Amino acid sequence: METEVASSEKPHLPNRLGVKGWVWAGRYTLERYLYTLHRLTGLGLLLYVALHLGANGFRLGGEESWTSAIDFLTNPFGRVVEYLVMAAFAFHALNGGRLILQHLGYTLGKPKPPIYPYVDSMRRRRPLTWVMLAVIVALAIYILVEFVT
Amino acid sequence: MEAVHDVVILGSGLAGLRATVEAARVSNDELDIAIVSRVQLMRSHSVCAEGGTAAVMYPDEGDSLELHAWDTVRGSDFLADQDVVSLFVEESPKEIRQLDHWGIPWSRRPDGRINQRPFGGHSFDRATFAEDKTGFFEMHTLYDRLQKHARVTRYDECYVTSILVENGVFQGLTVWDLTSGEFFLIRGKALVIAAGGACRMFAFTTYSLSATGDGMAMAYRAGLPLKDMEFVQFHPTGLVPSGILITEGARGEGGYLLNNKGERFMEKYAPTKMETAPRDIVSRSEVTEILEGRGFSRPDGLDYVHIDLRHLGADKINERLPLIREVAIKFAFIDPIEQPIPIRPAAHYCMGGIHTDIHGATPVEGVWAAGEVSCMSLHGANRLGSNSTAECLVWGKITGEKAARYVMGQKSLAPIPEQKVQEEEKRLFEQVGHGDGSEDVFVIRTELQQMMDKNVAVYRNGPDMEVALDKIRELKKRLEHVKVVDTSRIYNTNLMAVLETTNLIDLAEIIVLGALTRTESRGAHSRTDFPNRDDVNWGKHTLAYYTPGQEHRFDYIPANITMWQPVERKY
Amino acid sequence: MKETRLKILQYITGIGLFFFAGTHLIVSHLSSGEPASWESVSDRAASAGWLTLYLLLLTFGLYHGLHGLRTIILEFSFPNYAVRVLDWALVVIGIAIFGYAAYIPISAF
Amino acid sequence: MQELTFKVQRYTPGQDKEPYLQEFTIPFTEGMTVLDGLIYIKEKVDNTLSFRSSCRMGICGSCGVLVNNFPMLACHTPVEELKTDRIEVKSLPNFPIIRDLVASLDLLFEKHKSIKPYIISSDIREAEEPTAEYVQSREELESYVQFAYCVKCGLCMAACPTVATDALFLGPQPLGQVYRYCTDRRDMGAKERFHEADSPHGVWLCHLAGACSEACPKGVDPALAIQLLKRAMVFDSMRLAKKRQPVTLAHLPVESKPKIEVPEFTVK
Ligand SMILES: Cc1cc2nc3c(=O)[nH]c(=O)nc-3n(C[C@H](O)[C@H](O)[C@H](O)COP(=O)(O)OP(=O)(O)OC[C@H]3O[C@@H](n4cnc5c(N)ncnc54)[C@H](O)[C@@H]3O)c2cc1C
Ligand code: HEM
Ligand code: SF4
Ligand code: F3S
Ligand code: FES
Repeated sequence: METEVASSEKPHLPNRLGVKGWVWAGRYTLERYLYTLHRLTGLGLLLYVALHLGANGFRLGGEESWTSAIDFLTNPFGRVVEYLVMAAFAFHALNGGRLILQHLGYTLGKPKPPIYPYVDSMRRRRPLTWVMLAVIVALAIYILVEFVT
Repeated sequence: MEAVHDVVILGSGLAGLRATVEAARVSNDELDIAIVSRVQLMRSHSVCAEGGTAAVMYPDEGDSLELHAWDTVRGSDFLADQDVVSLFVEESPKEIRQLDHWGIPWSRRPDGRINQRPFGGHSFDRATFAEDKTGFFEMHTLYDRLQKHARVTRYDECYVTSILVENGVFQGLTVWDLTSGEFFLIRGKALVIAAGGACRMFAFTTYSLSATGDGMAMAYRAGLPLKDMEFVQFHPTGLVPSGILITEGARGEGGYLLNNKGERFMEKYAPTKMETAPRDIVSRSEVTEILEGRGFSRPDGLDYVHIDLRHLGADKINERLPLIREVAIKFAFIDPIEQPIPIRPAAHYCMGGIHTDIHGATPVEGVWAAGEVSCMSLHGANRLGSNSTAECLVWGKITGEKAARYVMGQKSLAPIPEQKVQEEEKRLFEQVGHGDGSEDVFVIRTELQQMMDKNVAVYRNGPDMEVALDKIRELKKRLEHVKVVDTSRIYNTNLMAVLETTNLIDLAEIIVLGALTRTESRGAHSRTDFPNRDDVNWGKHTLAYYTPGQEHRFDYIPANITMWQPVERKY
Repeated sequence: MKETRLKILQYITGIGLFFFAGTHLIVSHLSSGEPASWESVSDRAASAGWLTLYLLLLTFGLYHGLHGLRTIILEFSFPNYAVRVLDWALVVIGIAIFGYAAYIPISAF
Repeated sequence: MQELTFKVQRYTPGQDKEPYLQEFTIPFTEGMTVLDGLIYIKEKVDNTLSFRSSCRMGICGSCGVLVNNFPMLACHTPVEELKTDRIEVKSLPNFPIIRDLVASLDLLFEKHKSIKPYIISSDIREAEEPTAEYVQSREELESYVQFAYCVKCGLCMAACPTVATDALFLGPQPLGQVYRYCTDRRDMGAKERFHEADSPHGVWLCHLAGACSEACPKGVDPALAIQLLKRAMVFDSMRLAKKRQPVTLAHLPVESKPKIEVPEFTVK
């Protein structure tokens, strides 16, 4: 009787959080939720790109078909979608920049023997992350203003 | 159901893990090895060891094997078997280097070599340490290393309920798998018992909740004699009120013990060694201070003195004693950088254990014992701090190797003890598992612990221990009428508490009987009615034998004196 | 180390997109005038510079987006044999979209 | 605070279909931890409650549970720290429930094993029959010791959103240990472990949610270890990694100090 085998045989109740865990899992601070947002914006952008490329097909139909398709952009719903894409892009791009840096271990600091109360690298760098978020929000507002005027 | 293996290791503390690794190593992974533990392997009590592991690493800087041996023998109050001590001091440096090569983060000196710190009773700074989590790092280094060996089957969270022996030959273990609820037999050709100590029979103790002396009690019932059980070490610095250990390293690094007048009272008791005197002496000094009114009192009776680390400074505390700081903040809301820590003596170590020869072999063929559960006897009447983890490593290795070589000598399996297994299963789940008893196991256990704290503590005397004996026998009777409310077989910690308490009560009885008989004071066994050491009558080891249905039988064997004759012990 | 190389490309395309898609978005959604009108679109399509940018944008965007999608799909405990199927499927989808999407500006060039 | 309300997850296989919460009201005593509360319930109120514990000092890693929706060591959490008298205790998410608060961590242990968490040495003879200790500078020690603090409690695995969906993802603890061993100069097994970490369910499924480090009770900071591992792997795959010098053995000093005196043997 080996535990490796036994573990899968034992009738234990699975308790995996599943996708629910991306949305809400407990009292976590910033990064766990940025993760979700990055994912949402990434998928959103991908969806948009797909639609966008599809819409580009109207160009093959000549000027008229293109112009009628592009009219969509001027109606309010189209404007909102366009704005969301811009904002999502601003977030995904800047946060993506942070992720690239941090995934490669930059800006996180060096490992060092922990001293109680423990502060992990993410928490130590959180001020920077907040600054990044502030820039994103500023950008989003700027784009909004541009859009409205 | 039954499982068959070549070598079975009972316990996954330092000794058990070291034995498993060694058995796998010397057999080139050819033997089928099982390691059984009542907790997940790496959770064993050994992770709590904090301060260090003794070894002579710097013979060119003043230390020597003879000096380590002398310190150990003197620390043991001349009860240690000196041939055992010799073997020990020779082997322990090898273990330090071995762990170094297996990846342990030993703390280092500026020149990159292994650092050592002063420890109580040692005449040289020879406690090798990894911050103040020595046992933790040792355990995880060994556990990690164990992952290399493919033919080791692990039985995590399998509670062993009995060791089966027939006609002086090992047959197997009966095991209750807590996570699946199954009860089964593990057969094997050889067994290494490394099941740890038993101080959970005390209320104020540094022990893990899972260290309940099962190994000793089961071995005893299987017919293995227990040696020197009356010697129980009290550690001078148990954190009030939880009993969590403040490592001896705290004193080794220069911490002061202070009474309520702010005096370093060790001046009076051990003027040369001060705070780094052996544990039995420091513990007695603290109790004397408290009894004479120079302690701090608490409403719950856990009167205490202080250990003061403030003068060490924040940097040294954070570097050398980070766990102590964390523990003090978490469990006493005290930051040792700013305040002294309240401490008092706490039950900490069993010098006694399963009687073995110098190589850990028990009187039963195919059975070895190593670690705290065993008694070869290295520590005599009082163990020096940091000698125990070293002992676990040294004899873990020796017994693992011996057991493996024994099996490789073409041993066959003992026949299946069908009937014994059935009887044991019945004892567990039928007799104990009824819900209509009148007694509550948790009440019984608490009464036992409180009584032991009161009557069989740092200072002992005849009348108190007579009371203790009566109480133990009363509790033993009451335990027969215990009720187990929990009916599930899976993770039934209610039933487990009954089994543990049965073991603790049996051992408590042996301790008290041994202590009552030993009419002298030696090392940790300190009787106010017999305050002096008596080498003529008592320079010998106590052996207790199980005699089913009757009183325990006691016998004595002389201590093995090969180097130094007993002299007066002064620090 | 396959996965590592794929991820390095994810980073590189991410950085590339930062500039290409950034330019594209600013030019076609934020700049004054009528960036999306038939004339502007045709004008840009006629310039070799813009065309290169579009093709790069398309390549990078497709790799980045589809690799990102792959990461997410993998997380649903995709067993190893299925990963290969997934990979090929994504490659085929990617090439198909690329062919279709690249044809539009090239045809107008 | 006078009284505490504990809501504890109960589940006994064979008896219950679903886990449910049971409420207990118990007296508060100063300095008590969540584990103390559970022990009180077990011993005084309901003997059938099951949970794990051993060291009760935050070092063995047994007692990981979900306290008020955050993974914690029960013994390492004084009730005062929670700043509320309503305490909800559940078993760790992402691990199968064995009973009540006891979760099966087998999967974690298996994954940990799969990354070869031991020193892989180039000089096998020396590794198995040491002649002297290896020299290790302070910087070398500090480069990995933080990650060696791991008690294998699994809290990080309960916190990680990728573990929440992907049963095959190696997860923060094993990945952190990959880095712990690779960065130790005594070890020469980086390539082998990189290979393990490079799988489709390896290191690149970590998206830096950081929850692992947030939950880790021992300051291990697995998120940092994983990102440093990613860097090492990226450099390695682009052949930018610096070649590492093998460790050296300590040499005995030339000078020696006089021995401390030992009493003469009195037995011959
Ligand atoms: C707080 C503390 C600090 C210490 N610090 C130091 C120090 O700094 N230096 C030093 O040298 N010594 C120290 N010691 C002493 C030393 O740690 C112990 O003596 C040593 O760890 C014992 O190890 P072991 O392997 O014998 O047993 P343990 O580590 O206690 O392991 C016992 C094993 O047996 C298993 N087991 C027990 N019963 C059963 C059963 N019925 N069924 C199945 N399995 C079972 C357990 O699960 C466990 O795996 C300290 C002790 C304490 C309490
Ligand atoms: C502007 C520049 C961009 C940068 C710097 C960037 C950066 C990144 C990075 C670093 C990741 C990896 C995240 C991780 O593994 O944790 C990522 C993921 C992703 N990106 Fe981008 N990206 C950019 C633009 C885009 C665009 C335009 C799209 C749409 C096509 C997109 C779609 C995705 C998707 C779907 C993911 C996967 C998300 C996930 O795994 O959770 N990104 N991006
Ligand atoms: S990294 Fe931290 S949280 Fe994860 S298992 Fe190790 S100690 Fe526990
Ligand atoms: S929470 Fe998970 S996603 Fe990465 S940083 Fe930690 S492993
Ligand atoms: S009981 Fe050991 S960590 Fe909590």
